[in-house]
Amino acid sequence: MSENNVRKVAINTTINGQEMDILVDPYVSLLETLREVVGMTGTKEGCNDGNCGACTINIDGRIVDSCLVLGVEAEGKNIETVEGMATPEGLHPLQQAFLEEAALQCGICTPGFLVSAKALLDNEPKPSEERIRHWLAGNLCRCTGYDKIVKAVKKASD
Amino acid sequence: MVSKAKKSDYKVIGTRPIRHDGYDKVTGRAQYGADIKLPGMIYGAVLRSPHAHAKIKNIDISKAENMNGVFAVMTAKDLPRLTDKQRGNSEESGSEKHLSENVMAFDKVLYKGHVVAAVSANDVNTAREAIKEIIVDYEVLKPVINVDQAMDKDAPILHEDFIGDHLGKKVKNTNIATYNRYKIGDADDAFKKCDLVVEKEVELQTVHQGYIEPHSGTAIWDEDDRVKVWTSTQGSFSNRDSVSKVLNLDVSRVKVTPMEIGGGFGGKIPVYLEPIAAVLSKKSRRPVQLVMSRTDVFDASGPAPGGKVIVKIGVDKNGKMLAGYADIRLEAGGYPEAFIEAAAKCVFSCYDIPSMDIEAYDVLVNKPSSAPYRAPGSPQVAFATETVVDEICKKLDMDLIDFRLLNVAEKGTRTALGPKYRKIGLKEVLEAAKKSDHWNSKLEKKSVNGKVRGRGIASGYWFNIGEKSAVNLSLNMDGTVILTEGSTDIGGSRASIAMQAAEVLGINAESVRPSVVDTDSIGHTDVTGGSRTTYATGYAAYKAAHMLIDEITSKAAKIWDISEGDIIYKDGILSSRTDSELNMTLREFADRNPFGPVVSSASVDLEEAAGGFGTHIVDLEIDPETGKTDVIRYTVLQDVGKAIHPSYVEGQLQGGATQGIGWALNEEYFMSDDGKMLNSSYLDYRMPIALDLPMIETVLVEVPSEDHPFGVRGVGETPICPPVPAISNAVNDAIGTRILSTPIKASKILNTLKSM
Amino acid sequence: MHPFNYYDPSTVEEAVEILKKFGDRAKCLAGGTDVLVQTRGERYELDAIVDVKKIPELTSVEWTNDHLIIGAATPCYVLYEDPKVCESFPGIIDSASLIGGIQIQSRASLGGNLCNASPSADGICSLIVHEAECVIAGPNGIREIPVEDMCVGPGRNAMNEGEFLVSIKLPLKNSSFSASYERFIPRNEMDIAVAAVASSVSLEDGKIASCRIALAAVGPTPIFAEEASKMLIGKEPSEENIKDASSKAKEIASPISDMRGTVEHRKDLIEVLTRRTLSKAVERVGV
Amino acid sequence: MIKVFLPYKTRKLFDLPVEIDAEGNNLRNLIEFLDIKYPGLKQELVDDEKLKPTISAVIDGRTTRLGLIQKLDKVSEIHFLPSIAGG
Repeated sequence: MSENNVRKVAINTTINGQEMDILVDPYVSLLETLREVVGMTGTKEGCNDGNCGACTINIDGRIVDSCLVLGVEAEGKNIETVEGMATPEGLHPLQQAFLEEAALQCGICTPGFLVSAKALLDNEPKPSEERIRHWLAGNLCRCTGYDKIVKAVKKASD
Repeated sequence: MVSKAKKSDYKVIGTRPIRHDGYDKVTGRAQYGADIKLPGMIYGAVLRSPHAHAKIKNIDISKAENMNGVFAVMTAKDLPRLTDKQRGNSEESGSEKHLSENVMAFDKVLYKGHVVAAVSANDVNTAREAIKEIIVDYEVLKPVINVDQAMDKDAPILHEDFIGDHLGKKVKNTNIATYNRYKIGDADDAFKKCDLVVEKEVELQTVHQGYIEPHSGTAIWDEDDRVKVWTSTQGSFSNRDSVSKVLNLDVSRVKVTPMEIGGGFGGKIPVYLEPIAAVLSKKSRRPVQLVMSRTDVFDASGPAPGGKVIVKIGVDKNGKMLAGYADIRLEAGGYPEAFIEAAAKCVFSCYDIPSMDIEAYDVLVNKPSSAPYRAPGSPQVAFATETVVDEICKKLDMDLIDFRLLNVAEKGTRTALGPKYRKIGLKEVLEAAKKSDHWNSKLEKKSVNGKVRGRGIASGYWFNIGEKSAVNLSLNMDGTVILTEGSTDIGGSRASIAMQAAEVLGINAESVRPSVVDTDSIGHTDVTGGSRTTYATGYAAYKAAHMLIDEITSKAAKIWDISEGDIIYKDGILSSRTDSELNMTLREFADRNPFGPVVSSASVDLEEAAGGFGTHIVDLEIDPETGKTDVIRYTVLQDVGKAIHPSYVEGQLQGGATQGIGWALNEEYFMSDDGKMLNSSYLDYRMPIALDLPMIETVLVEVPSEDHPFGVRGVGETPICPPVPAISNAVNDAIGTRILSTPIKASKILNTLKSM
Repeated sequence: MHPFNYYDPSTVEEAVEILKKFGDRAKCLAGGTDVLVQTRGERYELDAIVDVKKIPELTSVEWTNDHLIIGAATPCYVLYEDPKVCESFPGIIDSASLIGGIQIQSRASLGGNLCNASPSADGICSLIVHEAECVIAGPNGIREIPVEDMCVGPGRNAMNEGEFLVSIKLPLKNSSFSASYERFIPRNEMDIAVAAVASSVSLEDGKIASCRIALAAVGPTPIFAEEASKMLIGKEPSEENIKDASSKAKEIASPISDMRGTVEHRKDLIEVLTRRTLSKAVERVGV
Repeated sequence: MIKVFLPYKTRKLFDLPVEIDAEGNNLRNLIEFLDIKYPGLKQELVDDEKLKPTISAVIDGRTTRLGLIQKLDKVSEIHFLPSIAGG
């Protein structure tokens, strides 16, 4: 193991509309940065290798698995997480639809699904069932069989 | 979603209110196992065995102990040696010794991923770097990774000191932890009288529960030897019992606070990291948190037993079943308990067979110690039984549903283990299947794109256990009610329990506020498992609500200065039989009541209830050039007793079916010869994704249970039983041969097609 | 995981300097969908991660008179959301639109896919059948190599220490050319190819003038099935001819059995997928 | 008289028929009765004066939660079974 002097890096980023300066180890993921440095645990870790989508967040309008992004890459970026979906006026229509359609059971995958689905509806207000299933293919759910999740996204799009 | 429920006069039960905990879960506010962050908390990591079977000769922790940022290093030397005393009820079955050895290996590792040491450090990465500096000297042994290898007479033995129970005989040096047999009538003789006997053998690969939230454990060991645990568990009390046993403390010294639980399906009943976090905390004098990686979850938690099942059924010329025989061999993993009793109980559970003979083997193999997985043991045997049933129908040219109805189990039918069924609803389920749109819509055998199609049907069963639950209620000044309970909520049980209290109290679901509390704050409540929660904890809520009404009426009687007998309580309104002037709402009462807080507390310890039966219909499409299978239509029909919150009942049916579809088509532990799981990631352990499935149609058949005031039956586990045989039968319908080993993957289908 | 530092150079020269300094203890970061997983999985130990996304050429999509030049770190979605690229290179789009899921496609790049040199890579076969060139920068300046020479073994590419991939050059084709990529996976997304084939053809008066077939997940690297490709040149794109080329491709495939597939299944799949991709490519030319 | 069905393995050990008759006003006395008839049988079912955790007693189709103190009046059959739960 070679000696390697690793220093924390100061970055400036915007999370759910709030600009902040944070100090991160250059080797930690954005997921770990959000959960352990910023203290926002709404974004979940399911696999830490980009295969479950539980850690899905939105960076500059695109959804990504935050476990596959370095915290330092957040410099100058605009990040949205599940914590940013509801407003003082109330829940986002997707959040409301997930509740009404019982689209969650254990709920651990829900933040990832909501952030993914929001990015879909932001660009395609009326997606077909096939399109919804394709878009959500990167988000695993083990409880619901997806049926009620797909219905909730459809409902929110109507 | 068509609900076959009869019109009822319930006001709350059968409606679909928003679950009370839903808001926290759609906003990211809900705290799961790894979300708890305590002041001064440090992080742990564990060292896991790279070998599936080895003796531990020496562990050198000196280098790790002296690393910067490391607080403490532990090995099994830091745990008490426990006896092989058998433990509590069957969710926590097995010996205390095995419980503790599975948390951390003492002298021998029995599966790849078995924990041998642990480290606490100021951050996760430092802890992970430190475990690399622990040097373990192993004597590597040959592993056994399936029932055939393990039962071979020259097989390497996992536990030299273990004594197996073979029909009550104590046997040493065996990998067969238990061999048991169940007999009803004289099967040998009955088979002789049969006009047709069909026998099939199926093989199943190990599968995993696959919950998205990895296991975690966070603990503080206080200076007064009290241990506080925060964890994601299906049972905070069983977790407390296990932690206290492993640490050899009185239960009263351990407090478990259940976090929200990110899926379990049975796999979050065992303890893995909690006792380690506690010991590391004691040594570090800091709160310690450990979280598994996804690979750890596959390598060292769960799984569900693979194995082999032979089923033989004999019928007369009219198709009436006369005899059944089963040989069940399931993998327990490194420590005993492959749920063979449950398997024996379920193998012929859907049918009325006068003579049954069942042999069952609980077999130790070098795989992680198996945990319950949704109806443990039942899907494995349903695969064999429903394959045989399908084959008999083909041979007798009988309708697949009519044949099942001819032999259907119902009230009074004697079960394989002896007792007779109370009221059950399989007959009603099969009749609903016969009437269903799916069964009555013709399936075109060939599709435009040259794919071949097939339809399959299968039934399955799971019982629902009762056991202990406690519920406390207290009336708020505003007339709403606080409900505290001990059942961790995996899929909406806060709602289904609160709704039962609301129904009794005649107020709406939102007016009852449920919370799941820690083990110091409620009476002992058994695990959220065995399809018991809505049944048993709901029953406690029902009782507590009636007791609360008694409290309310007696206090109201004093307020009005009339006798309790004169008071009518209905729909949250108090009135008097004699004086029509006297009326008050629950809110008014709560506001006026001068006689102290209105509270009630109820507990139950229920017997097992008559269980739930389901029948699934599946249409699938196979690409004959690649062997790829797609499910194109799927219907779940199940007797749900009484659906308290139909949306979450449907969700259980859809989710269970989907897990079964994954089990049938793609999921497996792909093992190397030296006992290592090669596909321990979500990339290669292929669980169904949204694009793999159609909508899952559900038909809720409601045959109320005799064992619950609202007729509730457990619904959670049954739905995983029929999918594997339903899909296997559909594959046979599509390509004309059976593939009797899971997963029924593309390569097997293509090979079969080529060999035809 | 061994701790590493993060560098984000803004020019090719800077990047080369850093990579030279750290040698095999540095790796480039584009989408990170492979390199971060492998670093965490301790396949290698790094002292430096070099984020190349801030170098303009690495994320640009540029049309010249005879080439489409795709920056090596350009995320997949940029390609499939660009109508002109979709129209001119449907075969490339086949690949770009099925690497991982939507989240992965926001980050993963064809360049990264190529450098990662996985035998089952979804992007490489398509690049091979488009006769793509790799533009590589290093201590000795810029050099170009054909894409089929880039992969030298499982996870091993042809670049030397201090070198990195700047861009991929796709020669522009006329309307008589088209291509197609298809893979077999057990699920319908989020899987690694059990076997995959890319095919390209150009047609001149009803005959196949040029053809390239490339195979994935059936050898230590993606394979340019040259013999199978040659068989079709000068021939009509008839079913029999395509069938012959497909069985040739099956012969060329030399897979192993592993958790993702068996030798037999993979060979069978290559034959089917070669037939399907060739037919699709011909259909796309539209004669 | 109450019909008692013991687990197959217990029957094998004591060489008993499928059903045996026994009596007792509660489960404890019934097991004592059996132990006198078939010495040693008690230790198959009882562990320090409690029904073994691995055994459940099903009385006319209902699993008792009371163990040895379970009263037995107008009972026709009792099955002793391995106790099981689920996931």
